[in-house]
Amino acid sequence: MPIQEIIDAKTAAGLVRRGDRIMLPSFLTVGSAPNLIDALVETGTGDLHIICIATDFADRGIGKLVTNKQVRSTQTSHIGTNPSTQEQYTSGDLEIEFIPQGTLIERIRAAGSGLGGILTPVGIGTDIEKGKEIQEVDGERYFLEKPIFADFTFIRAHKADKFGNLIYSKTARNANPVMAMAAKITIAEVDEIVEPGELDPEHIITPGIFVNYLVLHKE
Amino acid sequence: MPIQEIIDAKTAAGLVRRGDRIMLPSFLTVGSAPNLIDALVETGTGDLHIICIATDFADRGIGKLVTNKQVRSTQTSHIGTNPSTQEQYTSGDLEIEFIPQGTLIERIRAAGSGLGGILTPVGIGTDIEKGKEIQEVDGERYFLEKPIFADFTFIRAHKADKFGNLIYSKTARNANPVMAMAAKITIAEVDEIVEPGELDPEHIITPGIFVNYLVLHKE
Amino acid sequence: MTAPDSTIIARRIARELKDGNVVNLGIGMPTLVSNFVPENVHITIQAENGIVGIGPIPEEGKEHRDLINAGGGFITETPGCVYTDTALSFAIIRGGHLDMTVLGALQVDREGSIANWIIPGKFVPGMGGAMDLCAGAGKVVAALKHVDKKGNSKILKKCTLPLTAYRKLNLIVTDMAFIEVTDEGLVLREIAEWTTLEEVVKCTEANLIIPDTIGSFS
Amino acid sequence: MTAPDSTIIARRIARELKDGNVVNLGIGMPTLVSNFVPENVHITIQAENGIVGIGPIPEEGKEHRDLINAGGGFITETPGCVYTDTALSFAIIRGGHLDMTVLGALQVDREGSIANWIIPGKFVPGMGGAMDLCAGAGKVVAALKHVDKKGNSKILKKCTLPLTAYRKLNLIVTDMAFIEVTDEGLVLREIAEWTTLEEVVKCTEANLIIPDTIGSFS
Repeated sequence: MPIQEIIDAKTAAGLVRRGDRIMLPSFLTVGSAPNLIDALVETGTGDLHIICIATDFADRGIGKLVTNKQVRSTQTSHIGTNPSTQEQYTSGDLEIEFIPQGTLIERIRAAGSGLGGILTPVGIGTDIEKGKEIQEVDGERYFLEKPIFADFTFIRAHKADKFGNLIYSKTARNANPVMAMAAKITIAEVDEIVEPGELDPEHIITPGIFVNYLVLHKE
Repeated sequence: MPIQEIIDAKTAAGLVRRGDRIMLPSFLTVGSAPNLIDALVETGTGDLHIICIATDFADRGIGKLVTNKQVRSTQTSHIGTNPSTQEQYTSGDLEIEFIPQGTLIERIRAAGSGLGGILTPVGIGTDIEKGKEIQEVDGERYFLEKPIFADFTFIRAHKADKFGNLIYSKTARNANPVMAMAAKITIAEVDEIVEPGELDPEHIITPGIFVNYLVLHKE
Repeated sequence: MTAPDSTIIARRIARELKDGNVVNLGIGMPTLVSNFVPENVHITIQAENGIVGIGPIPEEGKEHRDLINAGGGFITETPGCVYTDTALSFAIIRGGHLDMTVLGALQVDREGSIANWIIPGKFVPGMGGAMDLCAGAGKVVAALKHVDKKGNSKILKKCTLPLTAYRKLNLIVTDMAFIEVTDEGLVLREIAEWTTLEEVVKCTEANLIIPDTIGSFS
Repeated sequence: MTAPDSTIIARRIARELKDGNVVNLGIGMPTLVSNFVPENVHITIQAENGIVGIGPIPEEGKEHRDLINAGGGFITETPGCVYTDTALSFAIIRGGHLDMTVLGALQVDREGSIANWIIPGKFVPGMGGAMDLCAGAGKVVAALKHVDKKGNSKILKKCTLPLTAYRKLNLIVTDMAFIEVTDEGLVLREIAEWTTLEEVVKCTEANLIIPDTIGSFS
């Protein structure tokens, strides 16, 4: 495996272009990459499409990008904790595709795994059927859900080795391992970078082959 | 979590009924559950349907069941190392559905994950198109592949805690974690059973909620 | 008698738990169920953000910034707990590996449908993992007050809010009644001690099937 | 000149590897490619049974029963290697995360199709992971002898055996030629030193596009 380039958060955020699609793993800020998000807020790069479980809080986590009006649209499962997202959605400044959390992660996994889509029963019989492709298999109705790809994923991991192999911390793992697979460029913000071989190969969650850059987290 | 019942291999194999569908994780015997397979050979229970990556060797691993004529049919990706399977297939005594290995594991994962199916591009344009359901999405053709369920999975893990949480050994992990999710009854043959809490929660690969019985491996 | 506090709902639901059950408890009132698990019953609590085996709320000062439940509250590990990523977490949920989920609700109805994710034009939080939980859990339990602040029934003939799940409920537990959802309709199994059959029927918009024997809970 | 041993194929393919590449090497001849990786080029070898970062064959007596490659041969770990389950392994393969795969072949053809999993009525091993590898890898390389034992070309106008993959090949490397598969057809890029253009053309059933400049390899 190649030794990963270690860059700073500012350089990493500078790679993002206006209009890019970014996956931001985070669950109410836990598992989000704070230095990378702050650096992206700093750039002011706008018109972004973000893919996330939830938009966190108005002043913390992913929500900072929303509050800073850098987000044009999002695919997410929850915005209830972020009044900033609610306002922009209500005013029509922010487009939202609401996706059940499990369906969202499977669509991302499909992208990273080379699948053309998945069939899921979640939400059948509800309003989310509107405008959706429905497929009947053996008498049961399913949504045919397509993959979700991104230009970037900002990962938050605990440790990396120099090859970019990653381990996480507790529930900060959440969507990180799956989102790491589905972007053109995956950048991981980590607490510590160790030599290859220092992480037990049985314990590594994300193989470094999914990772493109490492950023060392600063408090 | 409930403390798992620890049973012996003979009792475990005795749960299997004629005609049952059994998932047998194994890659050329690595990651197969030898005590459980031997015990199942001992019972002579026949007319089985087995779901496996490959049928291993005529006298080792999954192949023992084939050689002992207990297998009516199989869904597998490879039989090239087992002349016994080849013979019974040629003579018509054994039905085989050949499935690309990656498609096989995704179909099993779909079963364990509550998905109605997956779309995969693997094998499009080849003879495996025959009789298969093909779905076009955004101009690309995919197989619509349905979930594969089983009555039993025989897991081979390294260690379990008393709740049935499992860790594996090197490439003996292979199909075990996914097959563990897709059977009504999952039985794990393990080298060692430790107290809950002795396995690091960050390192556990298979949560015990997928496991129904533990069997202590004997050399 | 006056209405008890809403822990009556959590207490009654807790009695439905069986030893060994794996459950997911929604945000708010459902979370309280874990406080009333009967003695000798050991359950495993899963949360959709990626843990199987949630322990109690940590002592003050002992919180770990990376250890929360799906409501964002700090939690602790139990011995034998497991961390999972979101994909495995929802494989567990959607794949039928939970024995029970308990969800708060804005409305439920006689068909066993539930609405709890959106009040159009007013509040649009999103469904989070609620649709997945309803689709996959072995037993889906709605936990809610029987009537809203104006005294209107939340147990309707047909939900008026957009659904979270269509015909997925197994049980409806309120501060007034314990109701089973069956193919025939809603069966009133138990009445809270503080109220009466007459009151329950009056406060329920949906038709209730009233069996000969009705239990009580408190 | 007489034909060299088949390591000529592995040697030539190895020169296609770039520093940092992640590759999957099929059973048999393709496995040998790892013996000829150029200096200063570090590659990662993945195997479909669940390892990223395969090391060399272990010394005798140092084999670990649980550590094999997809051909069943004992291998070793490299520092920084990772174990994966089969689902993640094939997510890597099918999801486009491999830079290259090298596969043995019974036949290849001018459309870039490959046949290597079945000889109907004779040998039916099954496709294993070969179809997945062809569908997903960045560069798909067929490694095979140019002609069979009877001298018949294996580089055909159209494969006669059931396909492993339809139009997925990028390169065809034989003991006689290095051929690029393009939308226009098969382009002869290099000829093995021991043979001649005339011989290569004679031994190739498929039409070859012959550019002005052709390299050589040995």
